[in-house]
Amino acid sequence: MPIRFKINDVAVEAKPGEGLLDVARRNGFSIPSLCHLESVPAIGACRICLVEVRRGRRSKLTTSCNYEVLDGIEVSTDSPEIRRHRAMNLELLLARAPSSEAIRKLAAQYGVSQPRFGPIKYNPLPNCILCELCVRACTELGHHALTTVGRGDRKRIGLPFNKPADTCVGCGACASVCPTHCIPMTDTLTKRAIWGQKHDFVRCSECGAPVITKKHRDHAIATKGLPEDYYDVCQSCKQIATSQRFAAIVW
Amino acid sequence: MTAAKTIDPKRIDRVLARHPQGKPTALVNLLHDLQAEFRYLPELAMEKAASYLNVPNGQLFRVATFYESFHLKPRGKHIATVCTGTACHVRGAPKLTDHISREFEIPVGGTTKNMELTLETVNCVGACALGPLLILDGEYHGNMSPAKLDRTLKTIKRG
Amino acid sequence: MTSPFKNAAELEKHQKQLQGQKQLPSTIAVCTSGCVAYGANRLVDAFTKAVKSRKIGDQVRIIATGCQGFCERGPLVVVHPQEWFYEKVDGKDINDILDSALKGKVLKRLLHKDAKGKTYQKESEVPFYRNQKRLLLAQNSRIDPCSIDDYLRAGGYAALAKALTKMAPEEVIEQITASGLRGRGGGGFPAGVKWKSCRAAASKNGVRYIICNADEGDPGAFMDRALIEGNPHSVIEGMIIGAWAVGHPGKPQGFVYIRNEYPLAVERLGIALEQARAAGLLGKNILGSGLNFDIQVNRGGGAFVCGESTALMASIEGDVGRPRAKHIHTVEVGLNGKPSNLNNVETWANVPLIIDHGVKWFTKIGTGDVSDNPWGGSKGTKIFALVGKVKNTGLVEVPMGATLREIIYDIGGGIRDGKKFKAVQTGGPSGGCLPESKLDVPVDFDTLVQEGSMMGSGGMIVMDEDTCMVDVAKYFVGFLKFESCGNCTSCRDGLIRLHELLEDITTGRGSEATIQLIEDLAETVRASSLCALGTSAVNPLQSTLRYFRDEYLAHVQDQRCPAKVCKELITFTIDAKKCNGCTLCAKRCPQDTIEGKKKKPYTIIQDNCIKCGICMDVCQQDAVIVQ
Amino acid sequence: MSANPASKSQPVSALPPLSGKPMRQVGSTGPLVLLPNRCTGCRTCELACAFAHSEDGNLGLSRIRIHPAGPDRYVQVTCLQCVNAACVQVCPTQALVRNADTGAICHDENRCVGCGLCETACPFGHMHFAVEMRKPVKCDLCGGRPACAMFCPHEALEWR
Repeated sequence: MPIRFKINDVAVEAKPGEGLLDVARRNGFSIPSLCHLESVPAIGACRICLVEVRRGRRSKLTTSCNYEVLDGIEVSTDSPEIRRHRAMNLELLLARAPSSEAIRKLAAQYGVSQPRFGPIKYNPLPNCILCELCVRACTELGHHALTTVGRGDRKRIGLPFNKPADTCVGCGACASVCPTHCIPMTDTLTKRAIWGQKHDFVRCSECGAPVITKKHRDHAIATKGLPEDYYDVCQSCKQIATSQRFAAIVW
Repeated sequence: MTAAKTIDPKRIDRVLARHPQGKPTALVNLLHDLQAEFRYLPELAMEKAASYLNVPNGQLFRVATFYESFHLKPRGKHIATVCTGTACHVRGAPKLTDHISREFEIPVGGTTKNMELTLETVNCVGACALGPLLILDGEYHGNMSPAKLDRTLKTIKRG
Repeated sequence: MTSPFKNAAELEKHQKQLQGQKQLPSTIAVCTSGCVAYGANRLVDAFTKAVKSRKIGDQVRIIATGCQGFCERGPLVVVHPQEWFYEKVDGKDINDILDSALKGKVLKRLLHKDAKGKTYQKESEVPFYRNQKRLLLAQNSRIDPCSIDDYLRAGGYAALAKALTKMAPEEVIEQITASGLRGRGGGGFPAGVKWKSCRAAASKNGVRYIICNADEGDPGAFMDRALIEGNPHSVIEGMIIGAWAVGHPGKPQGFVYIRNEYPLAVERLGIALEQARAAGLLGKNILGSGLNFDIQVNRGGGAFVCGESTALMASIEGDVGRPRAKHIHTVEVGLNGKPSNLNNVETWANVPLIIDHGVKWFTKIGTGDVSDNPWGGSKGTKIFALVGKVKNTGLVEVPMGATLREIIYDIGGGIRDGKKFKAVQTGGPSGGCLPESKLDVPVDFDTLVQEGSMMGSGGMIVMDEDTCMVDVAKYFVGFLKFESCGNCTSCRDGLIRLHELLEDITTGRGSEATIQLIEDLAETVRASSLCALGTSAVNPLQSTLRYFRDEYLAHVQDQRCPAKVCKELITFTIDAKKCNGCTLCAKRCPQDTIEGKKKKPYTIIQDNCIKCGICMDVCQQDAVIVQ
Repeated sequence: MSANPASKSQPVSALPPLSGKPMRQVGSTGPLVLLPNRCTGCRTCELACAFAHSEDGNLGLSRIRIHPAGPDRYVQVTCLQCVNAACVQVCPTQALVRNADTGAICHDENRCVGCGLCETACPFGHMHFAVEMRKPVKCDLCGGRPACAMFCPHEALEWR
């Protein structure tokens, strides 16, 4: 039985257990958010995806990412009140991540250009907004190489036991998902440096370009079953090879 | 800091054996017991606990750092805990922490260089009627004042 | 205890036997809860030793009890059966007390004296106790918490026997619902309604969790500690009845999540659980009813947020106490994804009373409906930890609806040191501060919320004119920014910023714009945080802004702290007329910044003064002035 | 997923013949047919694709590439939307999903965590992981109106 409810007076359908934000996005409603991906558990960290949900006579503000849809609810994705609280939360986040382009842009949409708060005092990873997407992605991928440390005003993103984790494969997903691009990762031809360790790259047998870290390759072979020679050649060289095969077929 | 004594893995195993293997439910209880054994949580003990309970290192470390009860560094011979509950606060607990900090030159949570004293705070031990309260090595001292503190901490070596 | 009770009849027989047994002529009950801070443990040891050496073990029984309540006057000793109430008992008094007990003559010098010099013999006559209604705490100064027989003799587990043999689970739920019992943990949700939904919730394998929240994290509250330390079996009995009502026939499993900062409570709870198992009151086929139920103890790790039900469950699951959204209630999807019924210690302790004495008896106590919510007012009693600047600090139990004035003045004896009342803070860090004009407000779940505070779990902190309300707000915000799990931007960063802004005000850097920003930000923290910690975190702030705005304004407009608390806004000086040059202050000044000549007035060199106030504390001439 | 999902993906040598016949029969519309013998190497398709997928027409984000294959010979390469696609198989978060209408394997930004495994997995080199965006770029058939085919002046790309 599908769940039927309304977003901004438009009737929508969803499967039981789906998150409100996912359903809204699928139906073309844009709700801003900084900490949500469908593929990781929703935790409602950034508080930007606030919406108003009316259920019977009761109405309340809630984040939509971690709201499981229910029959008959009436959702409103915008109102002066919603905008006011989104703006304040964005102001808090902008003060935390002043050099993040994504947050600056979003904050500007809500009329916030300069936060009224100074730099955050405890700030071991500049521009990190503690959305935990990195931790959740790493956990979802089964690596468990990142975690949150501490709580409250001393909460931070860190490594288990404060030392580089053996289980880190250097895939870089943490850096990819970070909405403020605050996780330092540097690649050279031979190595990727991330979270205090250096991972050796598999080098392309044709051109020598880095393909994937060796540990990531080993992990993928073990879990995804692709043969080892899949990882020998880089994307560009594979594409050239493909074009040559096409040519051979055509001419 | 005095050289950290090497941790005997057998001591860790003995504590682990008191808890069901592979059950994360036991995690916080187990950490308490490990800390009771070593007075803090040595890294080796945490790593062994993680594999014993079958939880990722990250989860164990997250838990160990989230809860205020757990200490990841060796603590002093004596532990002075100032209650900073509301009742103690309005009766002057901040003066106690300030005083010990100043006298022993350690911040809250810190340990003197000679490993004699660690200063900690706790959010209420439920003896609010007797505030402000100092707990020295588990013993409660009620109605404290900076002047009384000096007497209570008299035997502890500075430095 | 010889063998486990197979059925209710065996339990009743044993109970009758105990009640028929001749008691020793005298029982001396020593409080070993909060009173240990006064050396009560040494007192018990000394008593025990004296009884042994005097070979009077056949005449006097020494018991170490839980909190007897009147903490201000500890260590407390009550001599039964006469109920003689002795206060501030010292090691030196032991033999006198024993002598008087043997002779049956009261020891006058240790009796309680009121301000007018009138003495009181019996515990129940002392004004502090006389104005209370002690139901849950009734046994606290009578029974040995480590003796199940003491509990049984006092009629314990009779309610369990009644529920398991004479009442269907649904009937128990009906009774609890009809009693109007509301959650004592602070939320005030009707227990019966919760139980019913939990029983109705689908569980594939029949597992339902019965959880007791004993993570009493509110600083300034210790009623749960007192109940578990003083009468642990009452809580256990409540939980077993709950397991029957909510989880039978199925697989109910019990958890007590208890603060590790209460080592004595953890120990006594453990002992009581062992005793209950040995008596067949926990385990398989309890009293022949078919109910299988046991209780596991999980210790907390010192995180205030774990008092929140979903955070508590996450903690039991072995993770950090991060609350989750409760759009789907924990009675349906709770611990390990199973239906979970969580109640607070005091709520569980009420259950046997209701089953035992009946709904009618219970509903006579408390208030009628005072709000438009459908929960039928606030019934029964509530225990408060009355602390702060009040004369008689301690644990008090009053019927719901007693006024703040009754609690603070009639029981608490008013403000200490002749100072003026300023505010009372109820509900812990999430509650609010109420001013003098609200003293006649009845204390019940709904009225307190209307006034901008809340019941919370029952902390009641009295503040006098020397308390700066901005400093109090800063204290609570500071507490919560440290205790926030750190998940939500609005709670984590909001509280960090509110604390900074309050710091600005208390150090004289604030302006009226600061207050405006505080108010705006507080609204967002309330409206957009996930759990109750975040949404109620600004209660102390907003209530002080509502009732004590003038104090905020004094800080920002005149750079003045009216209560003379905020260090940056005060100066210490020595009144040359009063100073007799005794040198005490100069000797004790940690900064060596008090100068002068012996027998001549001293002066404080302001540049180095850190405003620790030690000079003021030590001055016997009251010559140190703070401005 | 089978024990050895790799065996399901198409090896390069087993490619279907290109001449005239449609290469794929997956979606209800399309398919996109590549006709290298008509290609002049003008790279209009690359530009069209770039503009269809980015505001500033960043050529680095073009999902189609022209490779020279000898004098006056050019080959267009773009995603083949394989039946048993390696990229789909390796994606740990199910962020590559086939669109039922177009048959295109589409990258779901709301699911992708950017681990980059898909790029390595594609045996043809059609999956490109844009490092600066930390997201893979791949042909989505423009939701049913492939810009490359629309703009190709020589009808070397056909949307049938």
